[in-house]
Amino acid sequence: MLYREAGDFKATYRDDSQTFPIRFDRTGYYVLMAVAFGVVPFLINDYWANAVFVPFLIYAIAALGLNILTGYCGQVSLGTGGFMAVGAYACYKLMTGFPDVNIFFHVMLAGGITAMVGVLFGLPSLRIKGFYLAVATLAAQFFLVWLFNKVPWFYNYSASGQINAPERTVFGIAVTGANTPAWAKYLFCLVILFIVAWIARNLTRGSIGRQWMAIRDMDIAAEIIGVNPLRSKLSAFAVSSFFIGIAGALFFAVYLGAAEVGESFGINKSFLVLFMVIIGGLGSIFGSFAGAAFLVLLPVFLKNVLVGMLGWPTDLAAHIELMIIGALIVTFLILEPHGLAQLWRVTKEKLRLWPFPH
Amino acid sequence: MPETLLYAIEVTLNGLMAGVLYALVALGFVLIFKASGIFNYAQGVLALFAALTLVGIQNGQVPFAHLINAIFGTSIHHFGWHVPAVLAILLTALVMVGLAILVERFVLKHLVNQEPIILFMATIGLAYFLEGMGDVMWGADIKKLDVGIPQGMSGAIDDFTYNAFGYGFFIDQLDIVATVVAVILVVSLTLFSQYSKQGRALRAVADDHQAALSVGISLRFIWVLTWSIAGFVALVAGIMWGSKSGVQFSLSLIALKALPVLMLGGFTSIPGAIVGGLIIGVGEKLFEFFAGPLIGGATENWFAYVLALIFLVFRPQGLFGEKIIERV
Amino acid sequence: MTAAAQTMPAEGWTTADGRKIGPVLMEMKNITLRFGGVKAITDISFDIREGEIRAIIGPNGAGKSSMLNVISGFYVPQEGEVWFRGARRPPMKPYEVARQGIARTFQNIALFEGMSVLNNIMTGRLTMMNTNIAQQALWWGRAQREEDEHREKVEKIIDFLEIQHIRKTPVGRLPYGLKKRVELARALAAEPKLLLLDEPMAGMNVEEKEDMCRFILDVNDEFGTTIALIEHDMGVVMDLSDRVVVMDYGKKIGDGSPDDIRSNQAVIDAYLGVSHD
Amino acid sequence: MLDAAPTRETLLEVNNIEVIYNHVILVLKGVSLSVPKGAITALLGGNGAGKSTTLKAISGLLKSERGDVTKGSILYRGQNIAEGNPADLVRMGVIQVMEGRHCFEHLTVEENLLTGAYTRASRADVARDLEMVYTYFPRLRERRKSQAGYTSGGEQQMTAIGRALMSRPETILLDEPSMGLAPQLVEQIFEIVREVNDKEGVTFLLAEQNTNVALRYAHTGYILESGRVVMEGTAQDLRENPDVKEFYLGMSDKGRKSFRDVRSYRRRKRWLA
Amino acid sequence: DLVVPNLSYRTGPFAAGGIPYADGFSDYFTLLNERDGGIGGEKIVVPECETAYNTEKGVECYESTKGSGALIYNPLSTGITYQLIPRVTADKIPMYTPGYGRTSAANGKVFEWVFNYPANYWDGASVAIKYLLQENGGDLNGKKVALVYHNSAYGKEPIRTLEELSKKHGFTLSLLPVDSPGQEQKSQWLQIRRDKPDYVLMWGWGVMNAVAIQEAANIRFPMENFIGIWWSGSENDVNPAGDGANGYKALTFHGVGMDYPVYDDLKTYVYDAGKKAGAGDQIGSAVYSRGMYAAMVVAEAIRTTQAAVGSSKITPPQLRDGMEALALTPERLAELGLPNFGQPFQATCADHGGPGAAMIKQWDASAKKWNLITDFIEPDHDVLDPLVLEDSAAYAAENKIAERCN
Ligand SMILES: Nc1ncnc2c1ncn2[C@@H]1O[C@H](COP(=O)(O)OP(=O)(O)OP(=O)(O)O)[C@@H](O)[C@H]1O
Ligand SMILES: Nc1ncnc2c1ncn2[C@@H]1O[C@H](COP(=O)(O)OP(=O)(O)OP(=O)(O)O)[C@@H](O)[C@H]1O
Ligand SMILES: [Mg+2]
Ligand SMILES: [Mg+2]
Repeated sequence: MLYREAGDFKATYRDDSQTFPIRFDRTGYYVLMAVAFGVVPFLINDYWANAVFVPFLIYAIAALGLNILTGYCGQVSLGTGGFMAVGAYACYKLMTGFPDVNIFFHVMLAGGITAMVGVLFGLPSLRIKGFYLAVATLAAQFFLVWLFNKVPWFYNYSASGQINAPERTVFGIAVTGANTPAWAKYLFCLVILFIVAWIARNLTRGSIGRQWMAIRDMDIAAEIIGVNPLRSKLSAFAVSSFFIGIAGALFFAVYLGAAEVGESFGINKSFLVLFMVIIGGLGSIFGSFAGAAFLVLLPVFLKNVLVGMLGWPTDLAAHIELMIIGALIVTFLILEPHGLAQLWRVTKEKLRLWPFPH
Repeated sequence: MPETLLYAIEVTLNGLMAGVLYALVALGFVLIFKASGIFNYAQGVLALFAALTLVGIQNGQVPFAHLINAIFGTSIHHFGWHVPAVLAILLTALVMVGLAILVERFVLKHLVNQEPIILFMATIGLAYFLEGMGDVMWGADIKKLDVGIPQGMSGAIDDFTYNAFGYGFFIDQLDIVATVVAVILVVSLTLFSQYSKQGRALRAVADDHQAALSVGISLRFIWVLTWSIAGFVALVAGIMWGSKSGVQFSLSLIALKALPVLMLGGFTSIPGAIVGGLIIGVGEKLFEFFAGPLIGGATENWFAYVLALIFLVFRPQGLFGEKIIERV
Repeated sequence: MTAAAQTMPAEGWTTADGRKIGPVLMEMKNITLRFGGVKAITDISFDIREGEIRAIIGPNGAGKSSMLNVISGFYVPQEGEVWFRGARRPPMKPYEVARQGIARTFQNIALFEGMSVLNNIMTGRLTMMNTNIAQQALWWGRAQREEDEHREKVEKIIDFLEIQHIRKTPVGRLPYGLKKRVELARALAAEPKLLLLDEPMAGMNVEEKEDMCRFILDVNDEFGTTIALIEHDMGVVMDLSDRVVVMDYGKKIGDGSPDDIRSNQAVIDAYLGVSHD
Repeated sequence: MLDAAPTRETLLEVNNIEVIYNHVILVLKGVSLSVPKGAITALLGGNGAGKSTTLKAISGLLKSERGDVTKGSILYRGQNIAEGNPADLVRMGVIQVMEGRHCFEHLTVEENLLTGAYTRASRADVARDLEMVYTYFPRLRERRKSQAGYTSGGEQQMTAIGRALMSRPETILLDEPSMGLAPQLVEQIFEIVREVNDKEGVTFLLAEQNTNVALRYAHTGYILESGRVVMEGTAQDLRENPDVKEFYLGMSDKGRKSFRDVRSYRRRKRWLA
Repeated sequence: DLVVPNLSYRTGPFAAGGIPYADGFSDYFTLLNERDGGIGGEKIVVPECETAYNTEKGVECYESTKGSGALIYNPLSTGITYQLIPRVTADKIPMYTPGYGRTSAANGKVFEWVFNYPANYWDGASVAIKYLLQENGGDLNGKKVALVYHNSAYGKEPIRTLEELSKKHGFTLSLLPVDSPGQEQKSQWLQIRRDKPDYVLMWGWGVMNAVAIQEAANIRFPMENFIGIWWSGSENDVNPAGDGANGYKALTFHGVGMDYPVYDDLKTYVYDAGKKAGAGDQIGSAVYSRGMYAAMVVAEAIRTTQAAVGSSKITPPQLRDGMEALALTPERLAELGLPNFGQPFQATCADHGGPGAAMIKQWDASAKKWNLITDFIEPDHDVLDPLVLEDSAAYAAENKIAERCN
């Protein structure tokens, strides 16, 4: 037995409810953190940062946010792109309006502003449920994009409506703008992701998280046992939008450096993040990471294999890439409908029993 | 009559027609939702795929030519024949049936009794796959689709209304054809689902896969049936939209225009799709026409959703949707 | 109304096995509930006293579950008043009712399928947890302390109901009978004044019913919880309850001690069929 | 009451099956049953013993819950049906009434009943049977136009049973028919079972918690515990077995005891630890 | 070898435009390699990378190719261009965006690494108005001009210029945005039907073009009064409308058709040799020839650079100098087999934008071909130059860039 929990007893409730109750997992986690913070920054180059790590970290933040709303609280949202746009434009206005304030606070404030917008568009969720709720979030998506496109104040009256991130530093090192070193981008996003994931974990294991899950699993019963649906739904919208706003701000300021609302924060973004959450696993923190990794890495990986190694024409490779991604999604679902996170859990369960089948 | 009123009437008429076109796409969604509770994200791609196949067959394109050429270094593209429109449509319908069978065989069958969100997810995978496959099969360039549907201003209506009101209304002939087709589809599908045994089975499946299985409803049959019909509806939508704009990737995005229609009408209602379409069509056109110039235009996308949202706040299950059962 | 019901002393009495029945805790006055054309409840009045076990019985579709739904505020009756602890209850949302100390189980089990047994039971205590979102986000000090305190209470209930071994199992996988027990645990976790049970023994065999009875009696005895239960097993009803309300077609056809009910001809005709031993 | 005549041919035979959910959870650990044609066979056992799982394994519904029969075989009229799909099975005459009602919520009660007749062709027959179901369950006639989702628990149970009767099956797998029904109705349902069994020769395999009633109406019975058959025999034998009496019928030597007395002692004897 | 990446899009919503452009760009370099053995003896390698017109994929493509010694980028997308401007500036790699991208990049004093000669959007807008002035005897007073535009950064580019021009020439300008992708334009065209503008200009891309032309034909808007920017002037845009599109006009900054000697070479060295980049059905189309034009300019810049540094191997910063020294003379164009194909120009350190002249072409539906109906028309530099200065100055201020070339 390679992987086991026997001999790993818990004496207190607190120990029992820790994030990684099994020692093996815990060790793995510490190693991963050590590598992420201590090793990767020294090895990373522009390509790995811009094509893989930074988008992965940012999408993971967005996926965490959406997972709170959709995975934990059961409210389907297709407004992620729009809320990311709020984060991005808020960050842009703050960056250009208060150039002396540290960018970290801009990013957090952008999240806060997005949270307020999210709550506003979350209001209809009290009456509208299930897929129908998607209409409210889609209204947010399209309206917000339209707004940022139409009102020149948001893009400081630039000719084409593009916004550009000026250079901003943390501890004297640029984290936005053209001269940012790859490792600085990466670390900045990693730190924020770490904080966000930690908050998400705390919220989802406490009473707020249970309220969300109760609403998700059976809203009527939840209300009858004492959950205030208004407060828990809106708090989910707020927290989720806070995260997504942060992701939007980073996406624009750190990753892209320049953005145009319709192109960078269109409906496709909403779908993409939703796919990440579902593929990764609804209601799972790990799933948010897995989903983001899957949808960021797989295309890059496939492209490199098909074009780089096999030398196929780019268009054919792009089409076949789509087919492979589609087929993989379906295959995973058939193997395990509850996402990569559940696949991982079942694998662990099997490992625990190994070498016995049951 | 005052000018503004005439314009308003013209815009309303055109809004109605546009609504019919949205409804055609929404109809496909409704069918599949009704029969399995699946929100079929792939419906738009299905329309694209159908249209691509239709054009490909019509023009005698060699399917997978690009792939074949890339692998074997050949240079084949066309068979060199041209298939008449009617025959091509029939062949495409057959292809869609085949597709339905494959979808059942490789996707749905393995996902019986899963939650809606998971089935939704599967259709996302399907959408990716079909999008890639459509491109590999027929190429990603823009293609002209012509099955002989007349286009352009209808002279008869222009003349008639000119004589009657002193202002000739603009109505696109294509829209008139689309309306006729949509009405036929809606009526026959409504009759089918409301009054036939299969129709009842369809609704039963949507409610509870397991219970449906337990009374001997063959999910396979029901699913192949509905996906075939949905494929056919997608073909019709693909023809109408493809005739307007050529067949290319963006065709799959019309699904986004169908979403508010669907929600407003109710996911489960076939007549709802058409009524929803009409309301959205008229609403967004009037708003864009009169309010658009004041606030910068391009309002149609969000306005359609806001309109649907307003309706939903009062009727959370859509205008004609089945009431969401809330009981403990 | 039977004679027995009318002669009850207002301040309560002591039962044969020495339990104290207190004054009226909840009173339903002339409740009428309609769904479109369907009249689910017609002009029903009855009361529930502190510390008693009150049964509601009646044929299928009589309106029993609907009555519980009225009590928990999920259905709003067209007519009638609900009195709780001596005051008329204003119109209220279900979650506010829960906060007043009324917990319940459901006829078609309504557990949160995506959560583990432990988490399900913890939801029962939501009404009592009050750290705010910022404290929970940091998970430091108060939030964590609060979690531990409540966890301890919940573990007591888990021990009490003998479900330790499934603590971490997702409830979706449990067999029916255990689900019912988890639901009871969730309701108990709320430390309610009044506990409403909708067919707690359905789908159980005798042994399991006995277990369930034991839990109900213990709850009633040890915590002094007032219990209103709907049940079709006459053995259970007759043995457990202090007083029984009988409903048929939305109307009340009997109210009194088990013995009164057993011999009530209207009840025998409508429900019992044969006179039960 | 007739008990299982030994001459009856076996209609359904379950041979030593093993069932695993989700590739990891082993639930049935070798269950064998044989159901004689034209008899009522009861499947008894506590919560989680695996009764529902056994029935679902037979009717083919297991796959839809991500369960698999990994060992053993299930023969119906000598034909292996372990891999069959439920629709074909219904055509062969086997229908299951699932535990927990499973009505089609959005369909009306009458439409629910009519879907039961999905596999049948003759409209006249269907109309006649509908009438029959309404005679069995007058309450359903009153509620026929209501959406099933809004009917009471017992009404849904009646609908589910009525729906199965509508398919004119040869064999009915009944999972906890008595759950949530008023006592009068429980008797009535079992009377109907007996009547259908007598008159039409329909075979029943019923999983029940209500051992008392089940053993009064069944011919033979099996007792399942933790995924294994621990006892089998004619209903008569089972009824008289002292262990069954104590654990499943709630009788002590002194007859039925009061539920109030359960607090004083607890039994924990089991066939299997 | 010299590496010139081709960030193309052969999938996604704009594949119909991306395919011919990418084919033209690649085929021209293949021609040079096959016929001349490359440039100055160095073969040109053109690694292709699919962006699907998506900015994030564009970034990925840029990062994955820049390590391989990429000399210059040409991403054919306004969105990606904006992404890459700061990046190429930091990495010191030139970017060439002929006829698209950021207009004010024409100011080399601020945008050191970006080139957009021979013409940009503002030039296009101005040329279109100039043409209309010619048509109307120099007076547009009281005329109504509507702009139907893709509701994105790209589509919004000409608005500033057109507003200035409307003030100057006294025409009224109405703006009609169309949301991407532009399948549905009923309202816009009903508005046009109501407002009856004298002229309609269009800044569209992808399916939007075809639908607009179709709708214009539907409401019987006179096609000769409908002028598209060069990106709205491909065969794909007019074909779906059939005869209805007859008479539609579009701008172009290079020649049309296949009557240029270079096509004979392309046929011999590339097509017949089986070395073509795509399916081969795009040759000679409007967007194909634009891709080819871009490749030709890049090739000439490389040649200029090689001559200047005296070595066949060159670096990106050297290429920038070459781009700034590039002189495209009529003689040279004729030598290249493209006589009069583009307007001659001489770039400088400050001038990255070229002369900005463009021609008007018109669609002949029966012959299925474009005909040039004017010669090169110069834009109105009096109006444009201050706008360019203003916009680039704002960018310089925001990014703390010091002016160069002074
Ligand atoms: N939300 C509702 N809408 C419409 N009718 C309803 C609703 N809730 C209950 N009913 C009807 O009211 C009647 C009483 O239902 P209720 O569930 O209270 O019965 P019950 O006494 O609990 O029966 P059972 O013992 O079968 O559970 C039933 O006929 C039911 O169909
Ligand atoms: N879908 C499932 N996934 C995992 N485990 C399951 C599933 N369904 C049932 N089980 C497990 O299988 C065992 C047997 O369950 P089953 O439902 O067959 O019992 P039962 O005898 O019908 O009990 P009850 O009388 O409570 O209905 C239980 O322990 C249960 O936890
Ligand atoms: Mg009930
Ligand atoms: Mg069971």
